[in-house]
Amino acid sequence: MNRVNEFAFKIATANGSGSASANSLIMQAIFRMGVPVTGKNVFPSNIQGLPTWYEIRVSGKGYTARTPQFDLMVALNPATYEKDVKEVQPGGWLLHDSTWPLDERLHRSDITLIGIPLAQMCNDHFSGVRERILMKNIAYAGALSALLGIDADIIRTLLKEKYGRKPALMDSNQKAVDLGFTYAMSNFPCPLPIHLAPLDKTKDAILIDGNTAAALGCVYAGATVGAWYPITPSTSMMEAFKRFCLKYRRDTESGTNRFAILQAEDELSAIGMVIGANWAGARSFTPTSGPGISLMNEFLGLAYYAEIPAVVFDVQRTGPSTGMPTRTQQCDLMMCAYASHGDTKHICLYPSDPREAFEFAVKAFDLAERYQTPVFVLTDLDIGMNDWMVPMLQWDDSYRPDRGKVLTAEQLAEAKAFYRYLDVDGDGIAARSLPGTHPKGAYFARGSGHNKFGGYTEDAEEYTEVVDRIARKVNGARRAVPAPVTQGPGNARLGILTVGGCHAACMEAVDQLAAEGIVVDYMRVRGFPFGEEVTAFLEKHETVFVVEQNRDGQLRSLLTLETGVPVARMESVRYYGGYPMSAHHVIAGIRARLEKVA
Amino acid sequence: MNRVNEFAFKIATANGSGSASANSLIMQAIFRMGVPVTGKNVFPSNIQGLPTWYEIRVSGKGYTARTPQFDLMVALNPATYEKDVKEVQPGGWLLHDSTWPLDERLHRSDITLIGIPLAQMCNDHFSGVRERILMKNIAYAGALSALLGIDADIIRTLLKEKYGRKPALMDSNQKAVDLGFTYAMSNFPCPLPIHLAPLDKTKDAILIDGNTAAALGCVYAGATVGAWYPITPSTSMMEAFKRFCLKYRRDTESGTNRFAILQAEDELSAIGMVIGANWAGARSFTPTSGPGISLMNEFLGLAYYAEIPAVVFDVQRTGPSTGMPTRTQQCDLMMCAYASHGDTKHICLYPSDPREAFEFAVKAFDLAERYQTPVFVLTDLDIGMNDWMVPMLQWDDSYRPDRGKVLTAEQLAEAKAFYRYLDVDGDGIAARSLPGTHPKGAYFARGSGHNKFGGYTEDAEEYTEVVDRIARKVNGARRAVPAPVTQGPGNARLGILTVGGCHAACMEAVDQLAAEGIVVDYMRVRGFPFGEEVTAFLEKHETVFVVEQNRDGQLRSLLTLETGVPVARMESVRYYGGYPMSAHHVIAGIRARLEKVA
Amino acid sequence: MTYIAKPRVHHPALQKNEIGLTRRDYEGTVTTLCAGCGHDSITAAIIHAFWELSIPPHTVAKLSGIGCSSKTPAYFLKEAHGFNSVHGRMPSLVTGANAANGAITYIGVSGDGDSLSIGLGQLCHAIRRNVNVLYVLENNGVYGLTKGQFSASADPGSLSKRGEPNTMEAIDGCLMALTLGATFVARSFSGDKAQLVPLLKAGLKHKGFAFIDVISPCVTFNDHEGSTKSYAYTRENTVEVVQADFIAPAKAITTEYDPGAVREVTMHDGSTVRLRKVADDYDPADRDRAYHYIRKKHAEGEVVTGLLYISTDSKDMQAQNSLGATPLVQLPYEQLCPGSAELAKLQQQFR
Amino acid sequence: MTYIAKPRVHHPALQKNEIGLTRRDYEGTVTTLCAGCGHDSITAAIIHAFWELSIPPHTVAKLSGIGCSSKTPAYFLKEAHGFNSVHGRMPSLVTGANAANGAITYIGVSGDGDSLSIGLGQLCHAIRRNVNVLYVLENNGVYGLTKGQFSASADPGSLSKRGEPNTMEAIDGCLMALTLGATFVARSFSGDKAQLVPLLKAGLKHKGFAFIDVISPCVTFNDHEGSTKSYAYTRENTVEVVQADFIAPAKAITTEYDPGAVREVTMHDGSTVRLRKVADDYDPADRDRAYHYIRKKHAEGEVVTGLLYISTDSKDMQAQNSLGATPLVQLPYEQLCPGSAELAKLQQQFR
Ligand SMILES: Cc1ncc(C[n+]2csc(CCOP(=O)(O)OP(=O)(O)O)c2C)c(N)n1
Ligand SMILES: Cc1ncc(C[n+]2csc(CCOP(=O)(O)OP(=O)(O)O)c2C)c(N)n1
Ligand code: SF4
Ligand code: SF4
Ligand SMILES: [Mg+2]
Ligand SMILES: [Mg+2]
Repeated sequence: MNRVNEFAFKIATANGSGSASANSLIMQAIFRMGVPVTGKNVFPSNIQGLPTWYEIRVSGKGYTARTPQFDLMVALNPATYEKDVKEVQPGGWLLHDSTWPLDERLHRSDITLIGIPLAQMCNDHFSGVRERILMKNIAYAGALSALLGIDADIIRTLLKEKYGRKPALMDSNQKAVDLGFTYAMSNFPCPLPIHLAPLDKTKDAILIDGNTAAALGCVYAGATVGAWYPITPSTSMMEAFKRFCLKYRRDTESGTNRFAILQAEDELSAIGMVIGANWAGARSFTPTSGPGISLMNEFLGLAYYAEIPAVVFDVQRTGPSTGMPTRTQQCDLMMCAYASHGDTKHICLYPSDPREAFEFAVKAFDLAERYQTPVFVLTDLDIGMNDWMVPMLQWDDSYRPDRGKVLTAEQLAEAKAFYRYLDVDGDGIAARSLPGTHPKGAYFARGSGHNKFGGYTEDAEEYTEVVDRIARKVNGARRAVPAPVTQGPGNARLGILTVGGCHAACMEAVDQLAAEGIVVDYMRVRGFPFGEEVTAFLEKHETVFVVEQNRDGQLRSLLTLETGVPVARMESVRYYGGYPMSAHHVIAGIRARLEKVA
Repeated sequence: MNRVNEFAFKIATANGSGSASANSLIMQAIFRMGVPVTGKNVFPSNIQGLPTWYEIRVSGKGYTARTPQFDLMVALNPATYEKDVKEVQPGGWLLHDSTWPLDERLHRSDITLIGIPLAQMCNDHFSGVRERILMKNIAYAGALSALLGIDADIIRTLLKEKYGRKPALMDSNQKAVDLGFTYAMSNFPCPLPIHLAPLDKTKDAILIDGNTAAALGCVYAGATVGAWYPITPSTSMMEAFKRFCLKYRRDTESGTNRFAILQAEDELSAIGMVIGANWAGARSFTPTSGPGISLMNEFLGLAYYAEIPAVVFDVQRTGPSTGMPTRTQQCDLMMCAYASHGDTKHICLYPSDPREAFEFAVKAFDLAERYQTPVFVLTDLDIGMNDWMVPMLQWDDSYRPDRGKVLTAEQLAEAKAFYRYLDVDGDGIAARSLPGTHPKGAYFARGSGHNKFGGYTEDAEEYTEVVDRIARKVNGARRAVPAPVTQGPGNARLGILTVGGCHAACMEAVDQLAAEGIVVDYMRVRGFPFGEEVTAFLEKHETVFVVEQNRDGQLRSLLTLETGVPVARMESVRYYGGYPMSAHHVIAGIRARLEKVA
Repeated sequence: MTYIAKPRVHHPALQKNEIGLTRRDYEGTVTTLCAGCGHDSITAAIIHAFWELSIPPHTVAKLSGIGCSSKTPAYFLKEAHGFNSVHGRMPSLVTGANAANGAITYIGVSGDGDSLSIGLGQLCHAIRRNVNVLYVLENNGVYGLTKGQFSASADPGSLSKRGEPNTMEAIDGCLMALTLGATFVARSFSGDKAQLVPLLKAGLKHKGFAFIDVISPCVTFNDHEGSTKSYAYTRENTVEVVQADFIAPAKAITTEYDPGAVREVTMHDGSTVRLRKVADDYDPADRDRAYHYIRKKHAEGEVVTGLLYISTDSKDMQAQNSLGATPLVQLPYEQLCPGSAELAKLQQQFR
Repeated sequence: MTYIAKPRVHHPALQKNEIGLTRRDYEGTVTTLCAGCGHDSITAAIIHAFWELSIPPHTVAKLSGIGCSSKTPAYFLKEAHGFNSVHGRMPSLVTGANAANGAITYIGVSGDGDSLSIGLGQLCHAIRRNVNVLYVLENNGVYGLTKGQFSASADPGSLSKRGEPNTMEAIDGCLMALTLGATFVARSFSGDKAQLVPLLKAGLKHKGFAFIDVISPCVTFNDHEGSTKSYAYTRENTVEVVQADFIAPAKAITTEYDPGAVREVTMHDGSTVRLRKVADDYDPADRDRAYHYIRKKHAEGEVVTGLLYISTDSKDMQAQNSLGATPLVQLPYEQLCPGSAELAKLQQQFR
């Protein structure tokens, strides 16, 4: 394999040590060189001191999935030396701080050691604990710049953009970069065989995380009320929403806001606020993660049955229970689809990357209001918190929110009578009215038994009529959720079906399989309830590999339940250790099954 | 059809009017005549004034399912006359209070009217509003005694048992009975063609509701801590538990209790108390209904992952959301099986009647402790709150609680080391220790990532090892849950598979189908995860009718997911209007499908 | 306190208010509560208060949790949007609705179980946020709808239907609200319409969270003072006999008395509550004094009623969130979406 | 208050207590909190208190919710059962455990987010039940673990990491507890071991709910007094530069001062908190006086510390439930099961 622009490296530090700036400096510089790059932040559920890693994959071919195979390890955390050194690919490199004598655990005959006296250099050139620690990080960035051929000018430019207004900081950062750069240059054969060469593959792209993109989607969708309770890995979404709102929705003259962000006391309250705001007519949403959804179950059933829109972002993390809050999984697929007691079913959207997170955020509000029901957008820690290279976000200025059937004061005034749950159009969707609009619009929303006129009932037929219509309504959304993405000849014997962030790994796996002569058709579902094309795909292929990130094969469960296709027709390929899915896992899973069959 | 000992009647009154005593007097008297009888209380979510009904079915053949076909209606509530009169079978009877002129809505040419001046009689013979209203109820019981041939001596005996110590009350009640009895005798041809004749089919039976029986099961299982938050239709279970505990577990001398009942501030707290108590080593449980389970989702995931026993009774009611709190459904099957975010799966037990509610309550504690995980006992409003005729409860005095693997102080003292999550025996079950036992028994229970030694982890392999074991453990319970009940030749083309309280209706339907020459095999599942015999049953039959009481076919969903048998092999027969399932619904459902197929 | 004037008395039911509506126009569907339930008296007072204030019914939103009390919004203002939600979580709904549309008059109705047991956290936090809503806690010391279990406001020592004593301290919603910095705290009695109506009106006009704890006897399960005698009587003579399903028709308890005075009110079960109405010269501007006064009178066996505390200069949630005069729901989409050009510009940051 | 004596000073770390254990025997695993976190100081005080009381570690159970504070039970008493549960719901777990086994010494550790936001309802109800537990609220005014959002104890006007002011009233856990009828209410400061250790000991010995609010500075996100200057400084010089992921190593704040005195303590961000220690002659037996005193001093900008209120004659949950000396978990099954004969007899009722 050509290693120029095709390699991966990993930086091991301690949490809270300030390495994030250095890591994103490196990422950004590579990106500016026009070379596709992905970064995965592997951090602990801790504020200071526990091990943290940053993984950078460079792929001129444009592969963005995580790879578990690292050519270079920057091992700066003694607590994880042993583990870290094991992860280097044979023939690879290990960069360590040679200020101290070499730790025994760093010995491996099949890799090359690169010792750089980072601490020593920084102690010599900087004063004060804080600066010394901080600059050590920037120094390793400088060294990597030399070793990997990252354009030094670009780094300089990036530092200027960042610290332009603070010359002193600019100077010390540049000095630290130079220290690392120069030391590497003079002591090692730079660049290494794994290195960068400028390309032009990033000019229409951006580096963005899914939480930021989803928050932007909420802004563009016209959402005005955000309610939340902090929980990793969703927290940064509301922080981004606030940032954007302060930028775009604040009338500085009058000092008034065209948004409200409510930090609730818990998730029960957050979803209550969202339902209340939507009932009152605002587009309102809440970002959360698994434990939050669990707590929202009761309220979600209310919104489903009383038919009130609500948009919930579930940035999934490793379950069950508190699980591993800083590791990724797709483990809430079942819970979101059927949340709450009683018979329920909810619309779900599954973005595969930050760009879709942006688009589906907008879509979610349209669907929630059109179908008057909760809509989930399921991302995960990997999509939500990591920086992904995606095509620039597009916006069509002709877009106007689909508010669904909301009666105006005029319509209500003209109407003979208004009955909240009457299916006038035969599509299962009854018109709603908003508080304060018109006396005739009044109705009494309730989660208890009601008939189609909105009256309280305990009558079997009246009750059944309404819940049957709601089932029809939600099932109807299968035609409105984003259609699956497909690829392949269409008539292959094998299929791969996946969801969300597994996309990148699957695409890479499809290419690798093709290289081995194994042709597969590919489908990625993007919405629930599933459309008919999903059933068709499953029925058409002898074997479909269902690729997902959870222990119990939840996507496969949903497929079985909703398409009727027997489980046996699906081969489950799962990885759920908490890292993002990689092509490696997909291929290994498929190979194991193919061998089993053969 | 012979109408002696085979008929049904219904009494329509207003809630809070005191008719319940009269209705149970009638039930009990029939039971004492040795004739199988069932009562269904159809009551509103209200305290006073809204319509309420009591349905009594008499079946010498022993059918206990609800029938929607009433031969006699006692229409005492003007608010529901219209509806009530419609429900009488052609050729049937309508008893009304002839104190007032006949309401027009009571006219129907194909039924016979029986007017009895109940109010008038009671006004004439009793004084005071309270007594007059109360005695009106007893008076209609007297009339029914004459009309249906209910043994007057038995009624007298029952009144004596009840009011023996209060002669005044005894007298007025007897007087009211006599008033109704005499009036009916002198004005109508008594008994009607539908009437009772003594049998000897109830001598080894009792009349009991499922909540009482389940509470008794908890007492016999040795449960000591009950935590709860009131919710219909589960409330009476804790009330019964308290009653029994005060009777059996109170040391009157010292004034101390051998139980603790904690009325929590909500269901989140109730399940927390249960988990806390079980963690500390007590058998502890909570009764609730759908909304409660929704609220317990987060805590249930904790118990699953930290492996703490917990017993939850879900007395299901009509969902979604608040739904119809006083109507029955089996609509939490899916939620209980997979409650909480992340990958989870829970042991569920499905009693079909109060007797099994008693037995499975005991079983639930054994399984919860053996598997160190939450166990659900799913009954419903019909089983929980209605009086069922069931064989007398049996108890084997040699029973001792299966505490599972709990290490004693001695075992801990001897052990080299204790690791909470280490699968020493290879059965997926690690030994636990209780607080206060021994210094070596200490471990740190947590819902966050942990390794098999009980240490905190964010490591993929360590995490995976534990969750995989837990999956194995819970799946292993398929061999320990109560085996399905089966009936039929075993080689029929058609099968009926059902769960819980549908049993009675299905058994009746099986007989009716047999009478039409349609032979079916029958299976009722009693526990989840399903054992292999369930898969075998599904695979063996050309078509299996899955009979259940919810809109979305949740039992069928569980069957598909867990056995892999395609949905298409199962025909769904559902009724979910809120009344208990009747043979009528089962037959109609099956017939519709058979015709569709034919 | 200028807006708490005594209600004008002797309105014929069809008299019109300033916007030409009669009291009938402020009614809802027919109650399904027990005859004599205190909650129905509160409903009547609410109807009266809205009518007197001439608030157009459709500009009101009425929300509740679950319970007998929470059913009552169906019984007033049929032209207002209503929301009978889930148990104990109405405060969050009203908070969200308020953020979305501050131009609506919000009234929340709850019970002591709904507010002080399952809903305690949400209530406290809505108070803390100073959400602009009139919050009426219909306090009967029991869970009415689930048939008489103790709620968190049940007095220690009071007896349940079955004769078991409550062993725990009662939560006093007013003391709680004062401690949390509530900006309007009042207590009244369902049967004292003369006091209740003006308090409701004041609460509706208050900009912020107006908390009114209304003692509201439950005909059926009430045992407010725990007078053993009366309960024992009931148990002996009624409960056992009719298997507890007979609810004797009763009359709502009413009372009228003067500010500053004490009135002993007899509950349906024969027990009594001693109400003390704050005197005309009571100054509701001192939070600490109010707290102290309630505690002191409580120790003397009296329940203080009246407007206990009010702060008129505090910011409500709308103001704290810098929301403008136009409610969020009325902002045109154009004012919310930054547009494609801005998106392109913004994305330069992400390169 | 005889059991709140000043701790004996100058113990060498390996000195043995009455049951022959050293302080080391009361330690747990190594902390993973930020260097200088107040919570670690509290951990040290807890270790000290248990050691001084010579409580066998394995007879203790330590429970917590979720948060930095809630991690700390791992750092003390490794021989005690621990339970790091879910966010805000530890009070119910400890309640259940306590009912099951009252022979264990329970300590619950929580944070202000855990206790006053998501967990407010459970905390209030556990107080009301008077569950026998020492409840330590490690109060830093922020959500540490989720990186610095305001908690419900954040002072109004204080600034967030991003410089936005908190607009809401702070919930004062001690006032809340007093209002709810708590039987033991104290406040202390993480850095004041001389005060904290005896308070913890008193709380452990108290039969009932012992609530201790411990102000515990968060090195990383703390902004207790909201001194704009210090935060502006931090923002300019640190946060932007390192994208907020650099946590400067810091020292824990300690202070020692005399009863009755006031001490100004400087927090990590440069802001200050004025602590007032109750005087030796302060009488903690008067609930209303305690409430009043806290409020008064608060108005003067002071945070009162010390044992604020104690009631020694109230019944804890065990007593209220008439539980005997033998814990429920130790009752032999034979004492719990009525047996088959009784079942047969009972069933005569069901005929
Ligand atoms: C989650 C949930 N738990 C329990 C219930 C059952 N429930 C309905 S009303 C009620 C108590 C109502 O008491 P309160 O709020 O005091 O109202 P009241 O009926 O006394 O007016 C309860 C526990 C429910 N509806 N939802
Ligand atoms: C249900 C749920 N929601 C949110 C979270 C995320 N979360 C973890 S800790 C925490 C706040 C902790 O704050 P506090 O209790 O004050 O503890 P501190 O870290 O400040 O000591 C939050 C919101 C969670 N774990 N569970
Ligand atoms: S039960 Fe009590 S609270 Fe409910 S309606 Fe009847 S009197 Fe009112
Ligand atoms: S973030 Fe704050 S509370 Fe958490 S460990 Fe660090 S200093 Fe302590
Ligand atoms: Mg109540
Ligand atoms: Mg905190």
